[in-house]
Amino acid sequence: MTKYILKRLLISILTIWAVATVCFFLLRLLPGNPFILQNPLDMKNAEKMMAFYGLDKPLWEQYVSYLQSLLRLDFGYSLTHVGRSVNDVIVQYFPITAQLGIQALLLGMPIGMALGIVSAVRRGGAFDYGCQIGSVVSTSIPSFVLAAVMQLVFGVYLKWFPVSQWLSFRHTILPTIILSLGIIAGHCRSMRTLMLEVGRQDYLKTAKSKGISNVRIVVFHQIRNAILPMITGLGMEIASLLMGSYIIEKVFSIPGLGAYFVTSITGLDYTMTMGLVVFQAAIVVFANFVVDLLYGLIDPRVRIV
Amino acid sequence: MKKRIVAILLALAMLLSTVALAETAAYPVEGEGSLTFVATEPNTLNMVQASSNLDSAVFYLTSAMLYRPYNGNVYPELAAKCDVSEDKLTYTYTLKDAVYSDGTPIVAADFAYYMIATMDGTSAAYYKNGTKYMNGECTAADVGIYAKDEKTLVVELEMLTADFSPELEIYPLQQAFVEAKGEQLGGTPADLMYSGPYVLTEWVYGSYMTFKKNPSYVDAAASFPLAELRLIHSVDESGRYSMFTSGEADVLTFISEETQQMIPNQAKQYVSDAMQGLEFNTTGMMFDAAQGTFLPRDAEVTKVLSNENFRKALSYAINRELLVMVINPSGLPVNRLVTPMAEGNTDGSRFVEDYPLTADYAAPITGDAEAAKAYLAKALEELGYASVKDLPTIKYLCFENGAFRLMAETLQSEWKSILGLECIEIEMKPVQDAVMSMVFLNYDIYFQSVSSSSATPRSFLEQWKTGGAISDAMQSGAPFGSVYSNAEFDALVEQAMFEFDTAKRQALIAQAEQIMIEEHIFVPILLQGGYYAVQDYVQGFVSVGNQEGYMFNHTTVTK
Amino acid sequence: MQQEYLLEVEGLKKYFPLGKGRTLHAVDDVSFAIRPGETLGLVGESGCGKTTVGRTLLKLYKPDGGRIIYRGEDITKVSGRRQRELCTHMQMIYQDPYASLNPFMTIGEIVSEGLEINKIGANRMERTAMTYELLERVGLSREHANRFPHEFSGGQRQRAGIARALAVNPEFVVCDEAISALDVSVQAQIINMLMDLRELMNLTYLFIAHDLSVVRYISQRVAVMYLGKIVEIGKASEVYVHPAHPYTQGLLGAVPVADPDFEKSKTYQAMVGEVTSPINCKPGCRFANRCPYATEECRTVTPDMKAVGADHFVACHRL
Amino acid sequence: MSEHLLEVKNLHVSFRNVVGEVKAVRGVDFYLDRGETLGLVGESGCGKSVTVQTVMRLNPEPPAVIKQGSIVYDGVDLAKLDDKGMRKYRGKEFSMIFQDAMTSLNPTTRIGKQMKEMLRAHRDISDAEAKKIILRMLTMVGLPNPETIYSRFPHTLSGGQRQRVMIAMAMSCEPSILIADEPTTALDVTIQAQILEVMNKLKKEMNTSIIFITHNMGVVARMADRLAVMYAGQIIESGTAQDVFYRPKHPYTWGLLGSMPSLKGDVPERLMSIPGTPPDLFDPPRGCGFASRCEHCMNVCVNRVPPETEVAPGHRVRCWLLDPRCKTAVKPPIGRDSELIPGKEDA
Amino acid sequence: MEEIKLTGHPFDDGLTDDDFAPVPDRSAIVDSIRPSMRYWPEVGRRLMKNKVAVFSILLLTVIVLMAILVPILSPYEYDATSLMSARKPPSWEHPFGTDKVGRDMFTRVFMGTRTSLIIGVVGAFLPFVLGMVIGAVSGWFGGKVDMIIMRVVDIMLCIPSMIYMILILVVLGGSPTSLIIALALSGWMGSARSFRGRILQFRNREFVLAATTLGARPGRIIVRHILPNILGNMAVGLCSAIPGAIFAEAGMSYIGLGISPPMTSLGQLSSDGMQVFLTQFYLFFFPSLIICLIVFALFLFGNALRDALDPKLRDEDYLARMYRKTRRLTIRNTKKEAAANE
Repeated sequence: MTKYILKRLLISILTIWAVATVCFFLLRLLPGNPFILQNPLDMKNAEKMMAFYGLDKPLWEQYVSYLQSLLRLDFGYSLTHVGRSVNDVIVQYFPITAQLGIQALLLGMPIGMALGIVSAVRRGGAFDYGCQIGSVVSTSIPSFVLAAVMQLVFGVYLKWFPVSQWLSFRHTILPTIILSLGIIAGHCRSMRTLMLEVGRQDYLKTAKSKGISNVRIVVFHQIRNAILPMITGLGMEIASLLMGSYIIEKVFSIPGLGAYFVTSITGLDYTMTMGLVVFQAAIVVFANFVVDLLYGLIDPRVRIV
Repeated sequence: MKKRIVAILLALAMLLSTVALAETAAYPVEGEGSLTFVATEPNTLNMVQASSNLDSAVFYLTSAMLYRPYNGNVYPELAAKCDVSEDKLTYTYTLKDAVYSDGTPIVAADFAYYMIATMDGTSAAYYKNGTKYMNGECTAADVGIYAKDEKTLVVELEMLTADFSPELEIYPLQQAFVEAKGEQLGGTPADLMYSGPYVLTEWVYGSYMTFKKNPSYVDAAASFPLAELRLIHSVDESGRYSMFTSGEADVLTFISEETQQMIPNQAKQYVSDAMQGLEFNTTGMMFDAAQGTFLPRDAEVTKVLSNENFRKALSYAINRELLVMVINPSGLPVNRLVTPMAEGNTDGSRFVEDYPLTADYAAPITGDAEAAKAYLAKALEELGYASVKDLPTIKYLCFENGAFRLMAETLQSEWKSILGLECIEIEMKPVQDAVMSMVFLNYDIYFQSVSSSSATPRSFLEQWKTGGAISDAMQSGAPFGSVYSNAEFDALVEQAMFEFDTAKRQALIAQAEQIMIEEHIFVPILLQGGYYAVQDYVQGFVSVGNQEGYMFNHTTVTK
Repeated sequence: MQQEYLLEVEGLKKYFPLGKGRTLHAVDDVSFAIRPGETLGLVGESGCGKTTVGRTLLKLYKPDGGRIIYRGEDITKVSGRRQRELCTHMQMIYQDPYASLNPFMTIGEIVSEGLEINKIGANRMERTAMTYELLERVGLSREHANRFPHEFSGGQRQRAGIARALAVNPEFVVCDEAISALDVSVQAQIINMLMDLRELMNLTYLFIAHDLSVVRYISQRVAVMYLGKIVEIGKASEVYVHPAHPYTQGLLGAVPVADPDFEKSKTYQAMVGEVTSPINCKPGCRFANRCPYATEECRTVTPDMKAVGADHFVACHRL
Repeated sequence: MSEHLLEVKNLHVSFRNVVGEVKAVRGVDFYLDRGETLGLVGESGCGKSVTVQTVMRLNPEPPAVIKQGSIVYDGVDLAKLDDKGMRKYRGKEFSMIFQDAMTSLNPTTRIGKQMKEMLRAHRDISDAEAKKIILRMLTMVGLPNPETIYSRFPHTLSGGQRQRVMIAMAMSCEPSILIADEPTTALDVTIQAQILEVMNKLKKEMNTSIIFITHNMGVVARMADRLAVMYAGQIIESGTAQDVFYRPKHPYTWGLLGSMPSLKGDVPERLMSIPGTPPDLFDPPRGCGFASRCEHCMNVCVNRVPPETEVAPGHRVRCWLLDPRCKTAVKPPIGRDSELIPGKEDA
Repeated sequence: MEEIKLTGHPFDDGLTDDDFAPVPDRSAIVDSIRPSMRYWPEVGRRLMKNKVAVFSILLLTVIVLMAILVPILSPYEYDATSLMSARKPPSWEHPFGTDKVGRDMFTRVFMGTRTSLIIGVVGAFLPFVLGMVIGAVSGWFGGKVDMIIMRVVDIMLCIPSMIYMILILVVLGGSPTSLIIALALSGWMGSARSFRGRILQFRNREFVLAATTLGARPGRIIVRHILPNILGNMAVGLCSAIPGAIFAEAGMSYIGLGISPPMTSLGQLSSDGMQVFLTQFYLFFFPSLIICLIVFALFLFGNALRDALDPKLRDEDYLARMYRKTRRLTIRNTKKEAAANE
């Protein structure tokens, strides 16, 4: 077991290193200078700042020093938000985005699966078509429309929930609901297809021939086998949720990582972008690793040698 | 069975750990006399690197000043008195007794250090061997800014200019503190010294900042009555509107024109001194940063742009009044370089009243289609084109900002309908790239936004002097000299610099302005304005747009 | 000089690496030879490697050892143009009628693909004519040509598969369980057709199957395989009447015969135990753990082939 | 009232689909006595699996519809019961084993748990007791180490072991009828022999009767006391093993036996093959299903469904050749001691 | 030899002697064979029968037609501003009203639809094809080649696609074609991975082995044999990729790299409309409505196509519905009977 974990760890580190390298050089290719915006008419100021951050040194030297700081897990200081270290930003923002993402997952996944199961058991019925239409509608409405409309309806007119910011739990309810809509739609659809697929297997017929009740057949045999493949998709889903949804964070002015991703790329904030990309790569790799571990433990057929 | 339980616990632990961490976010303290206002949070509070005016808005609250501006005029704060030498070259300020929030006294050296640390190209020229220091020829000690003793600050000028105003709006900055903090200066509330009316107690990036009244502020009793201020960071228009209508926010420092229509009676307008207009690249060259050399641009396009009549045709075709009313009603249409807010000869009068424009050389505010067509015909004739169709394609450089893109599209379509010009093409670039292209002259037409510094119109015109900030932005001795150079214009601006008599100086400025307007090098269109919203129960809030900042000097809340 | 054998296989080996030091010994040192026009039956239980032998001969799998000699030429390492020429001499008929035909091509296209690839026939017209003639030869009709596989029964699809194989006019055909997936009545039709075709185009078959009675009917010589090795090979009449190897005896005893009185009276002791795992096999006879007569020698030394009669060889220490 | 354990009379089952109806079973009659093994033989698509699965009502009803007929077991007509009613019988009175043991066991649950589930459904006994019964059953089917098998997962067992587990599970509630749907088709010959042996041993020890479905005539010869040959949804010939193997009277049975190359005896010069393919039961032929493939086909065979004639006690054949009015005399080509079927000489 | 024939049934079934005459020619008795069905026309027939599919196809054709005709027939140019008639609500003259600078929104929305559709369709199709080629190479050759390609895919998936987009767009300039190339180069990883999986699935199928033994080269096998089997349900994936491309373009225009003005796209129009959706709701409503209709129609068409390709799914829905109906009937009957015979 430990040999497997060591091997996976090595691969993860290699992947993260590769991602960091590719991203480092890709960013440098983008035209423009991170400091030009501060004082457009004064080129001297831009050169002074470049020197201050050591960006005028040859690229190779910068890369090596960046790798060394990467080993110390220090992502350096942000270029646009002077004085603020990328590590602080991640430590400050990531829990909020993660909380939103995971709350949406905890809300969306069970409901999505439940809807999927019921619409598979009562397939072809009104409920089944209702779910399908619902998932179609919720995926075709762009999220910034949904967010703004719900903010107005529930926040301003009905005053059920506070409209913005991220202070108490009540503040998190509205954004979590919106983010979970997409998750519900996705899980409902995939769960339904999986349930129908398992429905055609022979061991369901054996179960029926054993004379056990229909409910027990569905729960113990059908759902148990249908849920397993859902776990494989979980890894990537958690990773993308943890990186935050830019639009919902913008509308509800939630201090999450989502917004930082976009502004740091457009603002050519090299250190911030690199920090976020490497951090995301680490999360993706970690999530996949945990999911594989879980899958090995839960599904007997997958042997972890 | 055991193995499976372990797996599920592992997964749950991973989820719970992140949720618990976030729960510790602090709760706001509901204090009597508190005010919540929505604005965009500053990039940094590092005074040395402070870049955008958003940052200076916060310094207005957290830091004491030698002279503090309020609602249009300036009053002394830490400056007890100011003695001026006969030759008006040396100014000696004696400071009042004041302390930082942690008790250390504010000394003259702090002010001196601040002025030297934040000195840039233009401001250095005023002070003795300031430019030499900037070019590295002498050390900071030789610069004419030094603290004689704890309470007296001495400022020596290189030469006497009419523009220099002794009421310096500068902050104290302790050298030892800056060196100790290094890169972290201004990063978090702990990396700042507070001498102003408020202390920044809490800053949750991207969410909110809390300021508490600073008891040790020099005249805490007389001003800034509010006990607590909360700045909420929000960039989303519908989000801001929802906060205002649901009562979560008392003041919105910036709202869009649409939101203004929704809450007309709470909305207030301000006109900033950011002048926006068209700039033409008549140099025929552009700078290639990769090789560090200058490359020629399309000669035919340069010939067309250098033709004065063509530029006039474009300017006269624009109905500025209608354009501003439609695109940015908070703005002020202008057709001249000195802003209406600039003071005239006598105290009460305005410059624009004392020196009115004569119709023959400036485009009327409402635009003049016939004159535009006439100028265009003359230009075609001079350039030898049979018809409008043969003109080469001219690139209008623009970047993604709602109003800027709309302005580009409207100008293009107006020129097409009025003058029949099909050759103007809009070239979109991301913000960074666009600004770089402007600096490296990689454009034909650019919608420039320049601070018109209404208080001193001369310094605005000075930027177009040969070698001035805009003419020679590159300061790299380009082969073409500078973007615009007119000997007569230079002489007038130079002379105005040393003319102390207001009436004479204003006359010189008017003449210089007329020359520039006639040549249509910079075609002014509007002064950018803006709206901000204040709840009814808030009195005495003054905001001059996000330029100078939010003046809570005498703001009270009666809920 | 007329070669005595059409195809000779000496010490053929094929291992499948399963990672972590585990290799599957699918085919382990198999040798046999087939005379032109003769049919060799290859029987054995599932997992004994008979299909792998068939596929390795046609280079679907790269052989890991041993030599394949076709008409005297060593074609083990041959590839590229020469291998494509060999395709017109050696062909294969597949097991599953539903999976061996491309559902998106009509029967005509499937059969004529061999002609197209190897450029047999001057132009399209000639090729279509040859396709019709082939379809008739395998008992399908001309208008079946533009129909899709899903419109045919199992038997008809297998006929199409055979027509495809015979399109390139091969000499040697490997029938990989060609009739195992069919019903008994349809099986008889296909077997009769295969025997007619053998006479008509004097084909040489390597008939791979796990149904011993069908192999006895169609093949002249029979080889019995167990866990990647040939344990007994010889004339069909010899092997079926006097089986020498204990495994063959057990196998023949286990096959049920359609005669109730005989079956019910048969006092047959079913072979005990299960097939051992073909992974990382150790030397020694692989049937040792199930063989009633196994001795210590059987468990350590791999038995080699010994002649027990005219053209009848057995790999067992007991004889 | 009837002395048979299970009696199926005139059973019609058809499968409804979007386009229409496939009449899979078109009037099947058979009976099963206690302690007897009935073989049900036929090629694929002849309706044998549908028949037995309908006895246990395993197929969901809307596609499968019992048009007519009755399935009488112990005086109760199972065709009329609804799903809840049938549940008492499934597992307790009847139990079933399937062809591909690999997919018939739930891959994510241990063997023991799957077997315990069945026991707990029919008897309220404690876990320990259930485990004892299960271990006893596992040893009865000849699995060497029942304790480890109990806690292992299905994918770790070989084909033969999995089939033994299926048998052990099926017999754990001592059902009176065991239905085996092609239990050994997917297994190798040697393993098949072992499984058949186990089934016979259990039949004797637990005095259950078996309905054995297969398409392999050799297997049915070994197992079945009585057998019925099915073709195109009907039983065309039924009787004792000796009747059908040695004195077959139906042309299809001749073809079936003739086209099987056998290990014993000399190699026939050419296999007897039946031309053509079985009819599509989407719209079945009016008369006898085998008409289009039968050499002795008469007009009546095309138009009228042949009735069942009792050729010998228990030996019934559904064919017009046996009708007294049939003119032609036919010499059955197959069958050890089959005689000439005399035709009515033309006047 | 006693008489074999047993009387077992009465003779009154009205049969005559000639009934027992042998059938003249046996080839005449041919059982009914179902009509021959070609695969693709069959899929088409099933698609047409499905009401949902027809509705979605109709909706798409209407939108496409409007996108082509409206800008041509409309009296107003899509980029002509008329400052006098700014901010007009929807009226007969301007069905969708006019925007801030007086441009007719009806023309602009359908001009925007045109660009969005072109970018959507081509922007989804190019990565699909690129992914197909790369997936085919890595799926077919396997071994080291496959491992390297898959590692590259993993790494590129980790890096936000926005970086590639900006890089490519800035290098190639802001024209729609470069936007499409950017979408292709940053979006191919997903379809590459799914194609590789599909090809691995088919690689050991018997008809592919048969083609190899016939001497066919890998290229021919992939094109002639594997692709026709895969393209069916990969097309379903394509339907859901188109909305992705439309939204990607809207995202890119948000940071200044989208369609260069004065041309516009639905994404741009609806995000501009969002700024003013409190006062001029129609500016935002119509472009977003069209986007939703396009996504909605594509999704329905994707589902219908999946059902048409594999009718088993839809038949089973129909049967399950019947199952519940009959169960309800039987339960009601048994209750009635129980009530009756009490």
